[in-house]
Amino acid sequence: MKRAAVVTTPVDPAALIAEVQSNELGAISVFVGTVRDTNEGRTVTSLDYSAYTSMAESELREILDEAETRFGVTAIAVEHRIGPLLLGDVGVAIAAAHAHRQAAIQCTSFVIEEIKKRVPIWKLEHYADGSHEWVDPTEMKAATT
Amino acid sequence: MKRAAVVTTPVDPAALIAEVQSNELGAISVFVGTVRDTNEGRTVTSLDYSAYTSMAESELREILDEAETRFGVTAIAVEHRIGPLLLGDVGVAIAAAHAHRQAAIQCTSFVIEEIKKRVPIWKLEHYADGSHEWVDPTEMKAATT
Amino acid sequence: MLTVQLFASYAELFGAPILQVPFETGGTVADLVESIRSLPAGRGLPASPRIAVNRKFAPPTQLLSKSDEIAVIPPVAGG
Amino acid sequence: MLTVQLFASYAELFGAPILQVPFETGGTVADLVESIRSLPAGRGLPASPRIAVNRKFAPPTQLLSKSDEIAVIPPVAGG
Repeated sequence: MKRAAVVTTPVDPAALIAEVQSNELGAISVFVGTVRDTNEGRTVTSLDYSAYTSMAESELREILDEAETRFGVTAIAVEHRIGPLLLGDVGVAIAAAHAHRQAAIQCTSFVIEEIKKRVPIWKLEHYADGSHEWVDPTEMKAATT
Repeated sequence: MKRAAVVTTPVDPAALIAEVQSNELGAISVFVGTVRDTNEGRTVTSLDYSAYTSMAESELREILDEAETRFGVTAIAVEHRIGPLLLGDVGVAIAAAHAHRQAAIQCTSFVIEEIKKRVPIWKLEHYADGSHEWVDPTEMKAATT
Repeated sequence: MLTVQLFASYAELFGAPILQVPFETGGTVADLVESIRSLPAGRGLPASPRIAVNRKFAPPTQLLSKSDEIAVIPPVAGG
Repeated sequence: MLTVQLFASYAELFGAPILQVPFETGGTVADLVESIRSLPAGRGLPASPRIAVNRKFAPPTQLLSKSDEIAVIPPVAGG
């Protein structure tokens, strides 16, 4: 099973793990991205993710297809949440199962890197000083998460 | 927090995720190893993990210390189950949180590789034909999970 | 005219989620970018913003037609 | 005598989880391995099994004392 979704409800990593798990595949790699309380030295209080949802889901599916080609991973699920999120909320979760552990781990790493590059999702951060800003990773001094 | 334990009860990856998660750390990498239904072409029906428990926990803690030195990961939890396990049961779970996603992912990968090399835990597999065997990875044709 | 979707910071820049942009048959993605950047708010865009056509990133040379679903994609920040 | 713990396949090999092995002061891990391999079931061990002393893997040259916690470690298969 391969499944990619942009959702407006909380993302449950345990549900994704259950979704990809099977008795044939002994290694499951998971990545979970949560909302941090700081970014580039500023105190974050909450954020809003927005998306070009139809294209985002299409890009996510394409990334999973590429992951299958590269790593042979056929059991993989990814969910990205959009809308308002609070500190600590899960923004993205990826679970990949494979017979071999390094294939599962490298697959998960590949998927999160590709998401960061090309899935049309945007992040509006709200700061403690009352200001807000659309995050532009191409302008940041260093990768943060 | 760093925590390593050998346990006789079911391992819950979601509990480990909750344990390492904090608002300061946006990236959580998780590895889950489950009981597969085949190994080296033989049909596995169940298995028993046994351990030199005191040394296993000591080695696990040392691996986490090395992981902190290498990857700067201070929020990490690992549990390895021993005793009888059924197909699909979680044998090991590792959760590592970090501000940077690649540090979290590489840390998790390092920890599972080190566990496979040097934590004194053994696996007795029971096969569909009624036989059983202590798994010796040094004799296997290829790594399996 | 082409209908162009805007998102996030670009929707704020133009004060609207959709633009109507003049279009001549045979025009490319590069031509469209030039048209958008000539609008009053267009100078706020980078020289070569990423353009999606029918939900896929499109190169500057790609030809456009009126039935295409077109969007200007700000720097992404998911994950 | 030294008390030596056995686990998993090695406990099966010797039919017991603990061995009492003759020991002289000044003996090393290598000497202990030789003593164990000279027991009837000892030929079933590899030439250089991993030995743990006080819960740490020990090199062949390490000196042993009667108060040490000693174990022969079969190939591990956790994870």
